[in-house]
Amino acid sequence: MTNPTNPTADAVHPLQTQVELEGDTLLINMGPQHPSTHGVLRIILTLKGEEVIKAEPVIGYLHRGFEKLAENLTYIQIVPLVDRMDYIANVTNELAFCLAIEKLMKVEVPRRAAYLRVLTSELQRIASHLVWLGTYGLDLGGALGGGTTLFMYCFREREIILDLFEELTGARMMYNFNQIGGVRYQPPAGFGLRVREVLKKLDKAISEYQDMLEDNYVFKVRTKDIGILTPQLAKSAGAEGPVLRGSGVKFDLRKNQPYSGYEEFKFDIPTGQKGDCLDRAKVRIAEMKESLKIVYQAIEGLPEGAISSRPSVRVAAAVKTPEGEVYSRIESPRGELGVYLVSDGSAKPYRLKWRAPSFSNLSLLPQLVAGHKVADIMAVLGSLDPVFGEVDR
Amino acid sequence: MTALIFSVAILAGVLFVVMYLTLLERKFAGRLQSRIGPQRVGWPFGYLQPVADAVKLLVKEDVIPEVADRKAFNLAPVLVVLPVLFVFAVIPFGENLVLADLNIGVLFVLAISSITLIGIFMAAWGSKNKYAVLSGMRAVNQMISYEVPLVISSLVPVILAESMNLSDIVAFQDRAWFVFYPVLGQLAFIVFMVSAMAEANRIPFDITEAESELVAGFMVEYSGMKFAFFFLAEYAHMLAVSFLAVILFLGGWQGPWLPAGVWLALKVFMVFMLILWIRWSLVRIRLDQILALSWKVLFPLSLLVLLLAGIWKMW
Amino acid sequence: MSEIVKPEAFEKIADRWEKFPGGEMILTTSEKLFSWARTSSMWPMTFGLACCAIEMMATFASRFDLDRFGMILRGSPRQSDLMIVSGTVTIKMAPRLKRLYDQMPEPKWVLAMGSCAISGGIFRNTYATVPGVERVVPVDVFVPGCPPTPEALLDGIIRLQNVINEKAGKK
Amino acid sequence: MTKQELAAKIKEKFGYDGKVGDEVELLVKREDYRPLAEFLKAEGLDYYCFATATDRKEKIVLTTRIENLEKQIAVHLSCEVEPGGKVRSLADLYAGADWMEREVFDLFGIQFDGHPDLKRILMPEDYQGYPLRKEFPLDQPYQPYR
Repeated sequence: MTNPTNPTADAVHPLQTQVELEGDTLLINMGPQHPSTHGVLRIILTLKGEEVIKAEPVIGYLHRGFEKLAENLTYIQIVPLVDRMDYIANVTNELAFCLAIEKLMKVEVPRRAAYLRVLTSELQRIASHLVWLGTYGLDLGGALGGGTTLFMYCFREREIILDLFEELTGARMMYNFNQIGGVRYQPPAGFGLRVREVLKKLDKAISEYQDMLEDNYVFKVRTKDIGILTPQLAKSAGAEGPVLRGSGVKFDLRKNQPYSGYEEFKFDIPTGQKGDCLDRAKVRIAEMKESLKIVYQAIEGLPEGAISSRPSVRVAAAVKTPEGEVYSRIESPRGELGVYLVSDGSAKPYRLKWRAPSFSNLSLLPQLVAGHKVADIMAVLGSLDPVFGEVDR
Repeated sequence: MTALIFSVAILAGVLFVVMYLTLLERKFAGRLQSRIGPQRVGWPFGYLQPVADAVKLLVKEDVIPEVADRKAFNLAPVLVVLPVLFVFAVIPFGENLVLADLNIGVLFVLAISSITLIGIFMAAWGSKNKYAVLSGMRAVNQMISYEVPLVISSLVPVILAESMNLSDIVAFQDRAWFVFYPVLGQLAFIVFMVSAMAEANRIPFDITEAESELVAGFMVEYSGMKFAFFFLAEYAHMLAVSFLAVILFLGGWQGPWLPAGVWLALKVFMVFMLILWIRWSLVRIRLDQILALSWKVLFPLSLLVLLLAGIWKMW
Repeated sequence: MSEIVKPEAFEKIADRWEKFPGGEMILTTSEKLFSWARTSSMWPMTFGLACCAIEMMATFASRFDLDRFGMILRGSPRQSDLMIVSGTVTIKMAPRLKRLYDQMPEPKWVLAMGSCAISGGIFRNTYATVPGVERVVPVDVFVPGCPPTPEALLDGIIRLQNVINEKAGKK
Repeated sequence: MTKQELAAKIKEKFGYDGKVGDEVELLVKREDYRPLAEFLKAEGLDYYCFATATDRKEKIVLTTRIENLEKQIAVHLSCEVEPGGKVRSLADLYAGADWMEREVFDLFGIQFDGHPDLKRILMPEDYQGYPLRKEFPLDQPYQPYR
């Protein structure tokens, strides 16, 4: 029986019968298909007029069974599969997975490969924050309004970065660039020049967005004091990255637990004060400028030498890891991306837990949204920047 | 007999212009966003795009949800489009080129244009959809609270020109346009424009048709020709608002060198582009902020402007 | 211009192109006119599932602008006539997809974008994915790729327009 | 306070000697799982990283990682549960535990008593079976779509 009052809801939701709706509360279903839920998230809202009493996110609409599939694939086959998890910051997924195996097998990575990994993951961070900025404009301004202008500008900048990736790895989104022991491709001739050119363009564009957003009265009115997140709540929910730094905690895995050569780069960590949507937005934009600095240092000091300590993937026999457990993590654009690997000595992982930052960030949504207006749900959801490939795995 | 022909001409002219305003908006938005607007449909610059949209919406299946309240659902688009077209009956396009030279012109325009609110709420209530009902509530809130500053700020030209007849107001402005009156003119123009944009549900006030929250607002259940009526009404309302702004504040067809008709068209085009420019560069604000803006800022401002007009008149 | 260049759009519509002193006249069947109108103003529904949704957004963005084809993104299924299934359809999402497809008014088409939508792709044999959106809704055009580049999606859309025109008995 | 001191404190308080590598790994009995978590929270480890389980054929090992970010102390607290067994939930200690434990229940079938709202999070509500168990085949028919 279709739900008479709302076409995009499913059959009469069991919740509807239990909750006796007294008077003016309205149970609305912001369904899996919604212009600005960043993918397939369904929120069951209990509204009192415009005010949200309770928001219950329902996830799992993109659960593809990654961890079960990974248990049946060899380590080499998992690297391309891992690209599809956080499909906005692809190369950071590969990096997290390869670092875990290298930590388990105690494999040394040549400095040139470490530098290339830092270069690509920082470029990917800029591209990912640009996608966040664009869709944040869409959340606040709607698909046929001012928000689209911001979306178009951000995607225009992102296309330049994708051209760089296409040159380096041959693909626009799914790179398969890292392998266990290093990276797979040498940068083509003249790559450094083009990167410097892009950096100049990006620097101008990002400072343009900074003025466009932070002095824009309407944007500030929509994001100031909305969804205030205390550091204690953020830590106890496991939210790390721009969400935690927005609340004033100065913690960044690239600085506190450096991996893949990050200790050789000089950059600082922007933090917010109050932890509202505006602070998180400011932190992300400032982070983009920091990443530009890192990419510049990486391309300047790119050492010569081999790019992988193991033979290329096409040649290698099955990679066998020693028995044991390992947990390694990196700073993905959304937070702490961890891989908990249990191996039984064979060529396939015994158990692979993909610790997704968006999963923990999204679990904060009910606490942040209660009491706000309907329009603020989009502002808060946009500021948490969930990606559903990695939330549902 | 000439009135009949004139009214048919106005109707056809307005519908034709409104169709090509959609193309103008999409091309303008494209240029603003460093992309090309509709292009492939009529090759060089997409001039057949509105025709294609209209024909497609005409032949689209017209879905009426079986749960919907049929009478309200079907009547709503009519009640949204007609009042806006009535407004054009009163607007003077030239020296004595006006269909109905009412001496209560401004009152008629303001009264008719508030009927669209009834149409919008009927659409929201008729389609029995929670998103639509929520958006209908918002529409009622917003449009009623912006009716007040709109009416008061459009009283200023009436006081200055001592007549409600639109042609007299334009005639009175041949010496100096109302907008150039020292403080009074600019303030009244700003209040009028902001509240008129809120009436026409344009960004940053388009919370009734808020894509990111309410999917498509009160139009969520409409498809095919009924949806085309809403689409049409929105642009016609913007055109009516531009015409009104030009006549009340920018001196209608008065202008030094060019002939009258060209001046009118040029001014209306400029005001329309202003509305488009605001739409494609600002983000939407929340309902409670919109209401606060109306009651706490625009309403006192319009009272002040009324006072200034009175003082100016006494001199 | 020396000779009136017949705009390309007229080719698609016009059966016969009559010239008489003082103007031209186009004779065409209503079916061709309607199918030309449908193809040149196809409004897709925002329905991004996974990675292909990002490529679809890139196609809507400035470089590969879909607005050139007259496509506006509509939020509600009622006003859209093209559903681009971009991403993996999982068993939890399939009933929603079927409901959305049923809510779209009649002349509607489905474009399966990406190998996940075509055949379940890289996640084909897991317990939670529907191996191909063909099992849920009838599909008109398949665009292969993981994810297909924006150019491939544009080619898919042009191919869909040709399919619609062919059904209308032109060409 | 470093990892070694924390391991020593746990040793004399609960009697488990944790293996101190990158993080302190503890394998505890089921009834000590909750008190140890409360003890760690009191010690200042307020960052709840994740909770997962590993199916070791005859028993399932539930692992939770709790950390103190500034002092870089991490603890892998794991306990053994027979399939379908019950464990005391940490949802009232840590906000992140709510969803993580729902996922472990959804994919492994471990019950968490004291959990505010224990139901499936990733799979459809009416799904039978626990996918990440070893004996659960990868390709599983699910009418009418597979």
